Amino acid sequence: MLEIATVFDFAHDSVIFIVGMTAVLASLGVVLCSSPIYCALYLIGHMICLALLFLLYNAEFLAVVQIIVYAGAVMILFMFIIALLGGKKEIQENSFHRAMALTFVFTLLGELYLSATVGQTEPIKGDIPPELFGTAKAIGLELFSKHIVAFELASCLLLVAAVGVICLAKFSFAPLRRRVR
Amino acid sequence: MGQEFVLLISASVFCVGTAGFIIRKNPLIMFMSVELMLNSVNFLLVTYSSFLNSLDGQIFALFIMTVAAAEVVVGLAIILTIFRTRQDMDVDHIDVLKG
Amino acid sequence: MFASSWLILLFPLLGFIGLSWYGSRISRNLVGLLGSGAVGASFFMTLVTLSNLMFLPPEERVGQVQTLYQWVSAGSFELNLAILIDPLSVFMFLIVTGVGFVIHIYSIGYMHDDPEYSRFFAYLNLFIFSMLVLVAAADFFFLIVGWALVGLASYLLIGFWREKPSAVLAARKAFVMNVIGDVGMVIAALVIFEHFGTLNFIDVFAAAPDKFRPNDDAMLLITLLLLVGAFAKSAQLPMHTWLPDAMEGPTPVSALIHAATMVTAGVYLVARCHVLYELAPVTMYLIAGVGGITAIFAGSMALVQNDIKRVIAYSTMSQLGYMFLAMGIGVYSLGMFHLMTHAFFKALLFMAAGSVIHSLDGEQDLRNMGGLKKVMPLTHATFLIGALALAGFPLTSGFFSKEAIILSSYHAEMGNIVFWAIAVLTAGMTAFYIFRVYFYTFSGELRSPDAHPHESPMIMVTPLLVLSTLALLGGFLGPWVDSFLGPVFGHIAEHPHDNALESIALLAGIGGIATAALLYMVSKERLALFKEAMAPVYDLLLHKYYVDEIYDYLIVRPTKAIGLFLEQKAERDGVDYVVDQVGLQVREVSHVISLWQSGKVRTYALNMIVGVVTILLFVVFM
Amino acid sequence: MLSLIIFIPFIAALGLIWVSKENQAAIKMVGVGAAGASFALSLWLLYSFDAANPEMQFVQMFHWVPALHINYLVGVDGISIWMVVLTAFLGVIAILFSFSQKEGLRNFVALMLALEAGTLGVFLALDTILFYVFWELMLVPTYFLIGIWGEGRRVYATMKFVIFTLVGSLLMLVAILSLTMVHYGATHDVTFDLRVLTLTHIDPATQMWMFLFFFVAFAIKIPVFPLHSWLPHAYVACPIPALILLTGAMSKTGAYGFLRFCLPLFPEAVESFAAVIGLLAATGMVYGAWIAVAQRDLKALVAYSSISHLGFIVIGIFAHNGTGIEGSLLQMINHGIIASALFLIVGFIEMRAGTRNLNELSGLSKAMPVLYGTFMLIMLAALGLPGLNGFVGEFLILMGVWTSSMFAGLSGVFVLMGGLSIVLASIYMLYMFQGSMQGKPDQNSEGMTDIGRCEFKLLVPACLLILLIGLYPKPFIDRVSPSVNSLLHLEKTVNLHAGEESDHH
Repeated sequence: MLEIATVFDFAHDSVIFIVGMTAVLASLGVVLCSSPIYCALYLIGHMICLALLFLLYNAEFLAVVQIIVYAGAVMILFMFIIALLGGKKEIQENSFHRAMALTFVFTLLGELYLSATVGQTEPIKGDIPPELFGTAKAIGLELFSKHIVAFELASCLLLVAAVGVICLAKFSFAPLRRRVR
Repeated sequence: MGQEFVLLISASVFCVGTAGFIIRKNPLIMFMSVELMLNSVNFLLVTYSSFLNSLDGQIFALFIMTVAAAEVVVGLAIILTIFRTRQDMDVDHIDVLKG
Repeated sequence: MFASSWLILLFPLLGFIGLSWYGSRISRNLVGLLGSGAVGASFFMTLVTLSNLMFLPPEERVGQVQTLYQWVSAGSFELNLAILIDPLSVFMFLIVTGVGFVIHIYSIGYMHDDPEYSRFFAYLNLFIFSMLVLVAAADFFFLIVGWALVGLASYLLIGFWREKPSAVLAARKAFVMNVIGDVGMVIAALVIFEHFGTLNFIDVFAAAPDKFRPNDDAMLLITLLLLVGAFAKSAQLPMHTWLPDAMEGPTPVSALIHAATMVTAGVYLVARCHVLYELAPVTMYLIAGVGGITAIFAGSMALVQNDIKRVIAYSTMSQLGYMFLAMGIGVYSLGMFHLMTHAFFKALLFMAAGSVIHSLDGEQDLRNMGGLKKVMPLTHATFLIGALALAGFPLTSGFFSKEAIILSSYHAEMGNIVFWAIAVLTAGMTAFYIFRVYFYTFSGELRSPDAHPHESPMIMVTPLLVLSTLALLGGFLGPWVDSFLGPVFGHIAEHPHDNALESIALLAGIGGIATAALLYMVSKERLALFKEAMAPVYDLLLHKYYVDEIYDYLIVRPTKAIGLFLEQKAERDGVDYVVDQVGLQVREVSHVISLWQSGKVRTYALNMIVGVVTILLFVVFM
Repeated sequence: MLSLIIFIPFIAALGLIWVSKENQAAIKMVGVGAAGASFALSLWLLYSFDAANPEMQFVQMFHWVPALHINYLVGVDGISIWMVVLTAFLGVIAILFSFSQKEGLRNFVALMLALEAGTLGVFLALDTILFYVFWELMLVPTYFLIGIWGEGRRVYATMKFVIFTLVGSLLMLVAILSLTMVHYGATHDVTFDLRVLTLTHIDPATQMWMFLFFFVAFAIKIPVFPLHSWLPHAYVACPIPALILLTGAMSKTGAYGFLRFCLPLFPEAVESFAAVIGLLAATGMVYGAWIAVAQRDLKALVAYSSISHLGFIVIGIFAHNGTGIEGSLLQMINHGIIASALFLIVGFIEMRAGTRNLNELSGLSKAMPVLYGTFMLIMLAALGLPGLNGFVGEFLILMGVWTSSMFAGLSGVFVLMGGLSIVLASIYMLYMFQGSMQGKPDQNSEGMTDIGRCEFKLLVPACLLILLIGLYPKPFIDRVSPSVNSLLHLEKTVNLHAGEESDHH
């Protein structure tokens, strides 16, 4: 049993490792591809990887939401827009800006790594029974009791967003004249 | 896998998203980069929620997703409007707020 | 005992206030009556004061101070509103109110047709009031008040015809010149206060001899500063230019300014402050010198002027030169005596000239006159008396006073041969130019055909007659003046006798008259020849030595130019420019900073990342 | 009572919001009523004021911000009493004259009342923070008055004025706060009460910069020579009713600040800077006068003449002796009366002739004999004719300067410069007077009418005061003297180390 557990742990860990690395690679793909359509596809891949990871970390409900909302709704929206605007490849120039950006991003990465290895913070142990953890029921209970105000606010936000989008879409804008300074 | 690994993955994705946001000029891709960054944070929240056996992280992630969805919808509508008025997909050309 | 002396000042003041408020609402006759009556009443009160004073023994006559109320007390500076009654001030009261009264009467006739009759009388009363304040003041402060009020009144009267540009200019010139003098006086008062801690005449004069030795710096400073005021008011070199221009006012004004009031203020000041001046012999020499030079300088200009009033104006300057000469050599009572006789005959001359001008409908150019002897017998007679007195013809008033000064200029302690020579030369000139005017005006034929001269009305002639009597006989008052003023000056001036010098001076006067007669009566050709020969000198004199032009270039224009320069360069291109530049530079810098705001989202993002990284660097490594 | 004087105009200004814009009669009633009530109270204040008492009188105190010991603290002494009366007086005149304003009368009157209230507050406040608040409160109405109702380059003028003043007052705020800190360092006691702070001995080095900060703030407000750049623009742009308060009352707040803050708080600094400040003030006197000679615009001419006259006031204050300071205080009253009357006259002329340019004006005396007479009196007072009020002040100031020990041997120079500026004053005043009033009347003066009875009544009080102060200045000076004396002989009782010593015991 012990060995099986170890093997299972090892398999579990390796799956997490592989999926995690895939997620990182997919994200790299998003940034490095020049054509928006590929970027979008890589992003979908990345989202799915994350959903898997969520599953692996006992968050079934969120994994499902991730797939439905992100990989589904949001990315479909992206696809629509790309289809509407045409997936033109962009030309990369402005190397100074790029170099600056990369320098600082790598520094940021280094700093984040450093802070990641600082050590464990004091754990806050929750009181959720393990069998309930991450299920829709648990989240629902939590959401509708403790976070009810925030929940309602979020729904307001979505409503406002919907109205806003309708406004933006409905009124046609005359082409702006470039302001000459 | 321990916390270090999770943190590394999350940090890497976050930085890649940041780099993408700064380097790319296509507003769509910049948006995707923002999604990457949000996702990396979401990931961290979910994993730590599991480590700490507390659902707060997941709830937080859920809200982030909600907000992100709203943000993407409005953002894309704005991008669409800008494209309709300017016929141009390069964010560098949109500098009306220049000082 | 002397409380009623306040009335001397009060009457003209009431006249001024009443006439300026109600003048336009009451009849002309009443205006004239009130205006003259105020001064007349003042003259009467002066006589009362004089009799009161005469009842006192001589040594008690000085230093009668009448205080009305405490005027101010600020810090260590305290001052009462007070008047000083002593022989000197009463003497001046007599001249001011007496001659002023006569001039007022004369003005009733002279200004009869002027639309602003009441305003004129209001100003005249103000003038008399100011002059009375000046001479009544018991301290330097109110002396300055009167000093400046006289300047104001002269400004108002010279510019009386306010729609005439030249009158406006002349008035401004007089006023500014007087303000310069005022400032000198103010500073003098400050110095006096610094050294004596008071401004009262009596205290200052009492303390001065103990506190200072002759020619101490402070004494020189005080006397010189006072002298600035005196010279400005009495039109001595180099501050004389306003006086001839003051002829722009109506003729009674000229008479008042020149004879009785304003110009004598400088002489009065020196007489009043003689204690200080005696402690500053250097200043005394300066006064005598400037007086002498002014006398000859003004006399020479008078030789060639063609405006009847201008000739007399320059003669005033010249006679004032005599008075200052007398002051400078320390014979104060002689100076005051000449001041008095001069007041008589100069007022007479001006008013007679005014009578001529009046009858010729405003004509002032000598060359257009002539032959008035027959038409205006009374005016002619009085003018002749005035001219003789001015020329120093024996037994007229001018003879006594002028001869005495000329003699003293050699014989007095501080006199010398140079002063004497100047005085004699000037006496000759004086006789010449006044008789030139006389001959031009009264003898020969009338040169302007369309004029209809006529004798002036009685109201104008009567004052002439009164004054001519005084001008003729005033000389015999000399000894009385000496003894009356004696207590003030501490000694009675002695009249030296020197037959040789006296006869030379007399000859100079008669010679002048004779020359004038020779040139202007007998032979016109000789005159033309003479003019030809002296052309450059003639030009120089006619243009008044170009002093006006020199002042214009040296002072007036630079003042305006500096004003403009300061406005354009210092203000607009200097201070304003610097301030605006500071503002503009701030704006420029902020513009440069604002370029950082490229408007590009990616740049902003990069900046944000840079910021985050930097902060994290601190967090991680610190 | 002091609070009533301040807040009646202020409340009326707020109350005007509820009055209809069309209801002219009500607007006028409220405006005059409030200003008049304030003035009447100030007269009563003057009547019940104890002239012999050098201390603050009628002191009122409420806790305002108790946590920081900031109090609403007002009081009046000999230095401020005349300023209060003057401000309330000018407030009435200015509001009466502002009825000639065609547009936006309601807001105009409301802002004028607010300006008056702010100025009165500055003169009465004894708490440094309260002083600062009123100081800034003056600025706001002025900003709108010039910016909205102004003429010419009004936006430029307003910006310049506001920025200048703000720079100064922010420096002052720093100094106010550090003053309290110094006092706290000495006694461990937080207070903004000026009467207490005055007693604190401040380290000379600290005094220097604190003095400079205060000085700059006040010098801008007056203004002193190199900082005057805002004045000509603001004055020329400012509508005349506001100008009356601006020049008559507000410019005095700076001089008042010198007396209330600089002199008692920083005696050592005053001693070391007096000569420099004297030089600046004397330069300003000559400079302003000389520029005024070159002006053709009547308003600008009076504006520059103000710079010159204010220079007199400053130099008198820093002469630091009784004569000089009392002369300056008297001159502050004089200048308030004379300059505002001159501006009124400029306003009358402009209303009739339609221009202020001397080149286009001539011979108005024929059409307006009454204005001619009053103008002459005021002009003579302005050029310092002895016997009128201007001279009394100038004479006392010059005497103070001459006998002052503060100017390091430059007294004589300053007096000479003062004399020069008096001579120049006579020149520009005559330019102004003769240029507009005398000379040949031209065509456009044909149909002009003289000033009416109401307008004349606005000038009468000024004329009467000119004569009264000129002939009998003693009652004015007597109320001032005790306070000035106590100001000059102030003893610093709170030493820097007093607090520490008390800790030991």
